[in-house]
Amino acid sequence: MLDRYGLVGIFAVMALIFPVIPLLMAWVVRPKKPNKTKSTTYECGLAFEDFPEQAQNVWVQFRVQYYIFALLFVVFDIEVVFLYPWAVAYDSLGLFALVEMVAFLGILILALAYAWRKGLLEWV
Amino acid sequence: MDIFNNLFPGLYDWINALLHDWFKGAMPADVESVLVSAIMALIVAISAILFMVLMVLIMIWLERKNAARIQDRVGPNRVGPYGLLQPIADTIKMLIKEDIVPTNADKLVHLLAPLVAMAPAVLALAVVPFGKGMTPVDLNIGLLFMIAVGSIGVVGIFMAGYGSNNKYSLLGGMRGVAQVVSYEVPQVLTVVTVILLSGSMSLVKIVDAQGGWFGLQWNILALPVGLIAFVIFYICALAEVNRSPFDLIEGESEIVAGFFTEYSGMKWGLFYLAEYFNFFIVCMFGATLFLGGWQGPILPGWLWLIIKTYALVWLGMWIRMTLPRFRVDQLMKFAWKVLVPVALANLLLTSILIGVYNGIGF
Amino acid sequence: MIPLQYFLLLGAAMFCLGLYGALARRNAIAILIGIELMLNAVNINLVAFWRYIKPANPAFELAGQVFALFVITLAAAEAGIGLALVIAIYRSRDTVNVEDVNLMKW
Amino acid sequence: MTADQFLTNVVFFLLAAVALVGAIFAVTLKNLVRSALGLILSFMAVAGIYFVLEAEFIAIVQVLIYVGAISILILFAIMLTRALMSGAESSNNSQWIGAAAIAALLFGALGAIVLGTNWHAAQNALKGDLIVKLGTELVTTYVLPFEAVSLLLLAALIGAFVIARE
Repeated sequence: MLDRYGLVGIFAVMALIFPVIPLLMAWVVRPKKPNKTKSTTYECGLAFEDFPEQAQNVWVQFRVQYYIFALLFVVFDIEVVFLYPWAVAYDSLGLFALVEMVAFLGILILALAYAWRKGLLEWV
Repeated sequence: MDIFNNLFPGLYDWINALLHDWFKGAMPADVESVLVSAIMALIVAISAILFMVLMVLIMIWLERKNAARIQDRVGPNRVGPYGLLQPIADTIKMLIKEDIVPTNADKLVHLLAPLVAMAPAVLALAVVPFGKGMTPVDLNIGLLFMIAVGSIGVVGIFMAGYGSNNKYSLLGGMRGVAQVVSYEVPQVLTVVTVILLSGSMSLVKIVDAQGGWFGLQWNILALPVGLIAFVIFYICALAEVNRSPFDLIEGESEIVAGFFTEYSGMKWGLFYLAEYFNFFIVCMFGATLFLGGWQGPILPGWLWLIIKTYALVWLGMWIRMTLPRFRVDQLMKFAWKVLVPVALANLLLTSILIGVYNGIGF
Repeated sequence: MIPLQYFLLLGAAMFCLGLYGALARRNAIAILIGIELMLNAVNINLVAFWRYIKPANPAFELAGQVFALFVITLAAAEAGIGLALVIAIYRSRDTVNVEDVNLMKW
Repeated sequence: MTADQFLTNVVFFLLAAVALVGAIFAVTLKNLVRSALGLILSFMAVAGIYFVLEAEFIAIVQVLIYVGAISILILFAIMLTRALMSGAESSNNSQWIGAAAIAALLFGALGAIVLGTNWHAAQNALKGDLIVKLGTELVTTYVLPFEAVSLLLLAALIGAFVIARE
């Protein structure tokens, strides 16, 4: 196992360590003089506490469009996962592989067409 | 030229032999071989990262100089000759800036977000074929590894947006995630074209397959499908790393600075570094997949890869300086109504053309 | 070589954690998170069996991996529909607490 | 045990620990975004476990689909429902003690079965290009489930659209 993936593991460890180094360096040399105004949430230069109660809640109500695009993305991502091994093996397969993949893709293109027709691809 | 081509693999073999000599007899044979390969892996990883840091510093300088040239200015010219040391001065400035964390932020998530944004950029380096015999790990599925690792980055964007507990950050973060995932779809679809052309997912084999015609048999030249695939890939690459004209998640005139708003000092610096790392890496993958990677006449392979990557980087800078920012609805429409259908059609065309070419059952 | 039992124990532990999450949580999304964990645990077992146990029929050599792929697909479809339901419920009843959603309860 | 095997064991235990800790975060934390981030941590560690099992394709698919896609879906759903601002009330329902007991019992039973069975297990030798084999089998042996997946995704997508639309 290690002879094949050991290096990936080392890269993964380095990927975790590398960004910590500049943060530690900065932690050593930077000044630290917090005050109340400085550490308020940024609100275009206005004092956050003066806001009415409702405006202080940063929780914005997001529209369902976000979810719909994420869903489309998930479905296409999965489709691609099946496409990849097929594409690698394509050279050694026959016409049937092409037909099967066209059927597979065709069904998903239907989904895209449905979303298009229903206006779900519009970001308004 | 063989000397330059084999410079780094030769160095690797030399250090490897040196370490083996060093540890021989001091410990059991199996411990020794594991220890030596671990040290070698560490050396490879660290040198890859240092290489990237150097490239990114040069890239930042280049970007500022380029922007200045296009906008008829001089650009940085005070620190060092031609302002060459400007990125270093920037780094020092970032190091000594105070780190401000808003009181009602989710502090842990706020701290971890830049790390999550940065880590995939380093991890992706593991599969890049830097030159002949210079691939850290030749995974069977290197291409898929690169795409999968790239998709972790969106979690970092989301964490930054959520962790700051600020309207602008949250809005920028959510928009950013929606944008990145939307552009990932045409990108992964168009990459299938490359797999079909090369018949493999190993990046090493993909580069080897582009070695004909004195190293000029690039996938982009497999007309017309290669060129279409490259254009889609490049547009998506720009959108994936949030470069202009797709930088509306940090559109300072609309949502202050998006998920960056509450970041300062080195945490902000890490986001900035991650953005440049990702841009360079995605250009490197573009060069590997479409422009023949390290293949090329006369010059050593690793130099070819650097030259090709910088060509793509420079193209990105030019686009950034020329085009205005997209609107968010145009952005999503463009991804789903133009790029995805074109990528799908291109994929079908490629598989039919290859079928005809190979004469499989037709 | 790591014994097969280790992987199966890991899968079992993860499945039970997911089960606890699915049964004990009040929030509908948290329940879905528990279910995702359970499906993930199943996948660990499938891949471990693929690696350690040889099927009698060599044609099904890759069955473990293929089924893991199908389970992942299923998990995605389940999450997509489930979360859409949660969003729809939230929109009509303004809550995602499963104890408050008792319209169909007999 | 050789050094290589020892190190492999260490890697396995580390990954398993991270996976379980992430899972515990996911099912116990009150703040739902944090709980989803725990889930992501667990998914990443499981991808590492697949690497230990040398199923690299599944490992990468795990990262691509679970970490990159499903968790984004979950995070978006959390943001869309304001679910995490639940205030002081407990995140568990009234039957949580029973649930914990059932989960513990099930773990005990499963553990006893796993340890009590003679599995006749040995690591299979991996030969040939597994990806090519996988691609071939998907359109030959498993062609029916393969096309069914496509239908399932279509149904899930249209169903979710209809349910979630305003």
